[in-house]
Amino acid sequence: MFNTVLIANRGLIAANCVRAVKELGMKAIIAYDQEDAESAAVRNADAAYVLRPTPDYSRPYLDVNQIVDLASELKVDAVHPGYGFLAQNMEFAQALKDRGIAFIAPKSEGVFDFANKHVVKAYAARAGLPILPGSESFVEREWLFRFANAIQYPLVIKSVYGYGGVGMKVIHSEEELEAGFNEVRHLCDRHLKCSPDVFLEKYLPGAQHVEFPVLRDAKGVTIVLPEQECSVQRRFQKLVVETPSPRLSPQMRSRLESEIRVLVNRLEVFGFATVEFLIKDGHAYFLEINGYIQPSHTATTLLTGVDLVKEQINILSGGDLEIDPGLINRHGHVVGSFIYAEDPDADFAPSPGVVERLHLPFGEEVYVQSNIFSGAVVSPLYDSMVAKLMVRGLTRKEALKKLEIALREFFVEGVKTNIPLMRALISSEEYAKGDVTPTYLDRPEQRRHLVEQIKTAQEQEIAALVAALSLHRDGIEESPVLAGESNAADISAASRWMNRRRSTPQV
Amino acid sequence: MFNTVLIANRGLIAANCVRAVKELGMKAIIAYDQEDAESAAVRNADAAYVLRPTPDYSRPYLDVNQIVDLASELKVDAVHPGYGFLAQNMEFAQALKDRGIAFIAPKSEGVFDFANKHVVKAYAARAGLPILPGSESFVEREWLFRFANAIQYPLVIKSVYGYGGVGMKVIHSEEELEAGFNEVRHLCDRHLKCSPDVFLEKYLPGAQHVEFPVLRDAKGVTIVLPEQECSVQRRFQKLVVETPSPRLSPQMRSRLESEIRVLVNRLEVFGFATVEFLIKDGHAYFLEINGYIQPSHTATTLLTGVDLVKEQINILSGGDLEIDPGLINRHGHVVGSFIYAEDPDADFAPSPGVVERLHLPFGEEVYVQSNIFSGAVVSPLYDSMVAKLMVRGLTRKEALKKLEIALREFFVEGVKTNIPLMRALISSEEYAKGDVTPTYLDRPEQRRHLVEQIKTAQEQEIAALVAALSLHRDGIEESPVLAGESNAADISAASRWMNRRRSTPQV
Amino acid sequence: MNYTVRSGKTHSINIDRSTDFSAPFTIRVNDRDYSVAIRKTHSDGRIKSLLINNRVYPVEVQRRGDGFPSRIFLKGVPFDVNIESVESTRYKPDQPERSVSGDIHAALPGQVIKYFCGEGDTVEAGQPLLILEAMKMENEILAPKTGVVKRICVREGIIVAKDDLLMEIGDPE
Amino acid sequence: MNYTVRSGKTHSINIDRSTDFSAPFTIRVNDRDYSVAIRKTHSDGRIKSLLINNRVYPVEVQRRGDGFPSRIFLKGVPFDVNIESVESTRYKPDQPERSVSGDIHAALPGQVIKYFCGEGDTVEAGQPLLILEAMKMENEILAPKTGVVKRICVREGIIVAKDDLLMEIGDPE
Repeated sequence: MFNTVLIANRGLIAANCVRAVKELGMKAIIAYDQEDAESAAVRNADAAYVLRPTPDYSRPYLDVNQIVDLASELKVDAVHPGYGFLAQNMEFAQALKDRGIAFIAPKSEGVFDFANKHVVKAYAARAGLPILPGSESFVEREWLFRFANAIQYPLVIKSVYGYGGVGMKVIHSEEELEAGFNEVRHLCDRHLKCSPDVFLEKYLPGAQHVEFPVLRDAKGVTIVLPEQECSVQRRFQKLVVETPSPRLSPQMRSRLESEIRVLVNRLEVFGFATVEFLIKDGHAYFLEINGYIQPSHTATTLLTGVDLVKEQINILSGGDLEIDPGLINRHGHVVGSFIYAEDPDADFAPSPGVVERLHLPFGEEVYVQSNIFSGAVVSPLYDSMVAKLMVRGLTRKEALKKLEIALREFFVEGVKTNIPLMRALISSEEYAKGDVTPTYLDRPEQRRHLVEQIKTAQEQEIAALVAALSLHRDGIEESPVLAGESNAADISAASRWMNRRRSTPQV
Repeated sequence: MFNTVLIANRGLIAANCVRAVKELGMKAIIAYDQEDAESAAVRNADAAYVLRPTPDYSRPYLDVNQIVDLASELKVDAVHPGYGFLAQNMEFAQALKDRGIAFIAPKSEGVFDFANKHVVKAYAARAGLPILPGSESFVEREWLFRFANAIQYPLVIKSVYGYGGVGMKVIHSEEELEAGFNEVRHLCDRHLKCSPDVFLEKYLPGAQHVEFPVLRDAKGVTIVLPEQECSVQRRFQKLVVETPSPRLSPQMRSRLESEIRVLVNRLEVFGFATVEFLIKDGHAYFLEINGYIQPSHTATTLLTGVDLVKEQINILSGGDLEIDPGLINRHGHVVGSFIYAEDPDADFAPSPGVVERLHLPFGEEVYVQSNIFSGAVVSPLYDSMVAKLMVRGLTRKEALKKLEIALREFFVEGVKTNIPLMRALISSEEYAKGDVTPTYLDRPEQRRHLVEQIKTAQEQEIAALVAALSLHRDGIEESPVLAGESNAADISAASRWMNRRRSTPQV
Repeated sequence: MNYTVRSGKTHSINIDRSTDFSAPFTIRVNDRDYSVAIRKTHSDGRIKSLLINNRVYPVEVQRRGDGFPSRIFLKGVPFDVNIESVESTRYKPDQPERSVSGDIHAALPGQVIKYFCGEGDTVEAGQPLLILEAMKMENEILAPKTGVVKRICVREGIIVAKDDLLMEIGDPE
Repeated sequence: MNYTVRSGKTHSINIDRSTDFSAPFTIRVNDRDYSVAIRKTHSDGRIKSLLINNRVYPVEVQRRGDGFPSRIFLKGVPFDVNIESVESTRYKPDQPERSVSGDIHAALPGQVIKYFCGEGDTVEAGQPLLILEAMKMENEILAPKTGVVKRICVREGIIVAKDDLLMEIGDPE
């Protein structure tokens, strides 16, 4: 077992790692950016060390040298990278190894470079798993058009080390190809801090996205846990998670489970991993293996009772996977929604700021993880996820209703959130039927249409009443626009924030 | 099904009822005391009506006439009384019945006066369940000594309609008898608003307290859910709940389950009820049936996935009990702690006030229900429970460790709480062994001893450091004591708040 | 006072001039009366939470450039509103002249990562001026008009608040 | 400055007179150095949260009548402390004379349910004066000394805050 673990991450995952490390009787140390000084992870850690700002203003959680030096200096036994940031960074993994510090990420006897999506995909193909057509990995621009012509559109350009929805770009036609390639390479350099290698893969519009968490200890004891349906996304990040998947047949589930067992045994995976599939028209394609604990794993934990964060650390510290399969629950249904401080009406533009009031929903079978509180500052510098809201029901129908009511109770003032959109989505007929695919919320009209559905005629009247009352009583406020000038007006609605987008103050 | 339900209660239970009613597609109306205007139940209800103060300064939630009049005026179909207050009040039940309004409480074809502990106990005895020796019920003082002599000490004086730890008094010797009798009768009059009938029962020191929730619909379909171990109490109110009980053998569990089935079938119970037993030296005694949803039921819900609040309302509104037994989980282990705004160092004196800062624990398998928030006022007029903290583990050992860490993370500033005591209790060897009985925390020295156990030598040094630093830097604050006068000093520590206690400003 | 407000449909709303807002009051919307009470206000007196027909509504009012409410949030849910007419004219502001400002404000909080121009440079409308980074995303700010960079107000690496002035572009020389 | 503080055992604590509390500093306890930084203070400047050996400690200081710290809460856990000696005497307050006050203050918030006496009544030490009710419990307040009820300050039914003056008892006539 480890004595001391350094957690090099932030937000909910860092707080969850701090807990898990302490539950295992080890000492939890957190390395943090000053922006996160008020976070739960810093509050609850056994010791907290602030990271210096970096010279290029990139996030300190990506600063390999600084974190490795701190880990050495503090003589920790292991580093937990959480997800994102350095979780799949080979340079970081190697630097820790050189100093004799364990890296809490899955290992494979079969593949050294386990985080490389392209290498693992090739391995899966050799193990007999169906895969989507794709190219070799490459760096030079000259291969781009050649491979794209062979695969044909639509296709995806993927960084071999991408994660968290960053480092992927869907290309619909040749015109978009070069710009997409440059964008992915920029992201590798700036946000992923990884090598510029990419590969191309056939894009499957409307496919369902399903993931299976897997634990496998040093002795080869393996547990494949119930799958997560992650088919509602924005910018490849999950908005909703369900377990079990409402669209997976028992036959398909058991086939995928045995394929997973074949694969992880061949690769001799040691630790925790998530095996992802795309499913369309009854065909399942192996997509990738991720080696980190994702936000959606809380759904599997709530369904089964297995604390994946803790088990991950336990087995990678040399512990046995001692879970009695008889204690794992596989009944009932869990649905969860991720709450982001963002404005879905303005292309999901981030909405950082101060949380003025916060009322978290609570109640029977309503479960929340939140790192905001009244007075908390949502930093503009980081991912905008502020909470996970999960509910459990005996049936899917019960769970959806619970989530809908919980979303009505969830109140945040001071920053905009996706709560109304999530409420509208969950209560929609399309969602209830299970007809939703990862691009469902891409179109602004679709999002607007969904939110309109939840407004009653009476609420429209009340909104009109409040508008009139507010003008009547509060009068006209001083305009934020300078006399005779207009570009500050509605600028936030006009400004589009995408992975990389251009915007101009509206004239 | 009902269209509209009036909830006549406050706090967590009222909020849970509002949710459940809305989940069932009914309209939830809350009747509230002005003190509770900022509560979750008021915020989330479809409509909220404030109750007038009562002429005798008793709580408006006990004002039968006012609540019945409001229910009539609003033409609601049913009233949910929550627990405590009017949940078992026969006058209230009758007044609602007279107006054709349903009362969400269990009914029995066998016993009209189902809330009467003494009547139900006699019924259980006739159904063959073992009971503790006790007296007839009586009102006149003259019977008191006669019955007490027959039963012998220690014994308990119980109001036939008591609940929530109020209306019971343990009597160790004849000297205490008359004062105890008067106290129970005063409580019937002032706090329970019920008839003064009492009965005596043999007191079983060190017995274990176990409760089984039971659902039974109009057609007689019955589900007996896993038991709750409620053996840690203060003033007969639960501080900790576990499910399943760590001390119940599978044989005993299945025997009690069949006894419960016999009893509820004989009584033809319709609705939701909790059947309580005392267990000592391998013998189980039927104690009572309660007809309300208790705070501890959240533990059973977390274990099994069955939302008891919702099922209760569903079956009493005429719905069928449609739960598929295959979906009910009975594996794993849940432990929960009730968090009170009170000072265990001062005889559990209530500690009302403004919550200045609040950080709720969160994490994998950590579940919180809380009706406080940053800026919330904990009213001095009501029960001091401010949160329920539940955790689930695959094993009891895992669950206890999770709860201990969660209690370390739970931070409240502005009011004192029992959090440090709960943390000390849960991490103690005695608790891990399951050696704790309802009187375990009665002795102040025991509580103090427990809390001392969790302090490390280093923390003692740090406390000393903080004391010196605070004197050095912040200096001496203006004394709250007027010059030459002393009785304000330490008055709060000296003042003892019990069900009824005398205190004098210390001289 | 009569208001005509579009929110979905068009609604006719009457608020009595002599209404005492410190006690519960009634507002007529179309043919229906709503009972209204102000539960909470912000420190500057603006409405924060209302009780309408005995239901609690936390409200937030977003206003246009001319100060008229444009969007109402009822418990976080946004409703687009447009006050189409007011019986009295005392609320009618002058229409501001629409000319293009050269002041570049931060549309949202973020960190200034890089400038593509310096003070004194001539820039053309549409040309990238700087990159603002927030929450894993980059926002490339383009010049709103052709002109000369008069002033760069914030250094690279600085974290700015919403509406902070980042740079000024003057008229071309 | 040297402090001797009992908290469990007796500890010897040294705080340098010239310490700058705005930056991290060191305090020696017995033979060990602790690195300390003040993270947060209350609006009146008192310590609210500290970083000690890189660990966050929300702290609350409870003081005795003479202003000396008597109890330290470290993240809510109470530690009894007693400052047994201070090298300098500047903190030594005069011992207040101990006489019995006739002012009855509310020990905790609650509602005044009933008085057992009226203004002008003579009461004896130990006699019940009033009932204060809080959180389902009743507190019967007894007279701290024999005397005459000079004033009843709060009506029955009123909800009082901690330390509110409820009544005054003057010396016997």
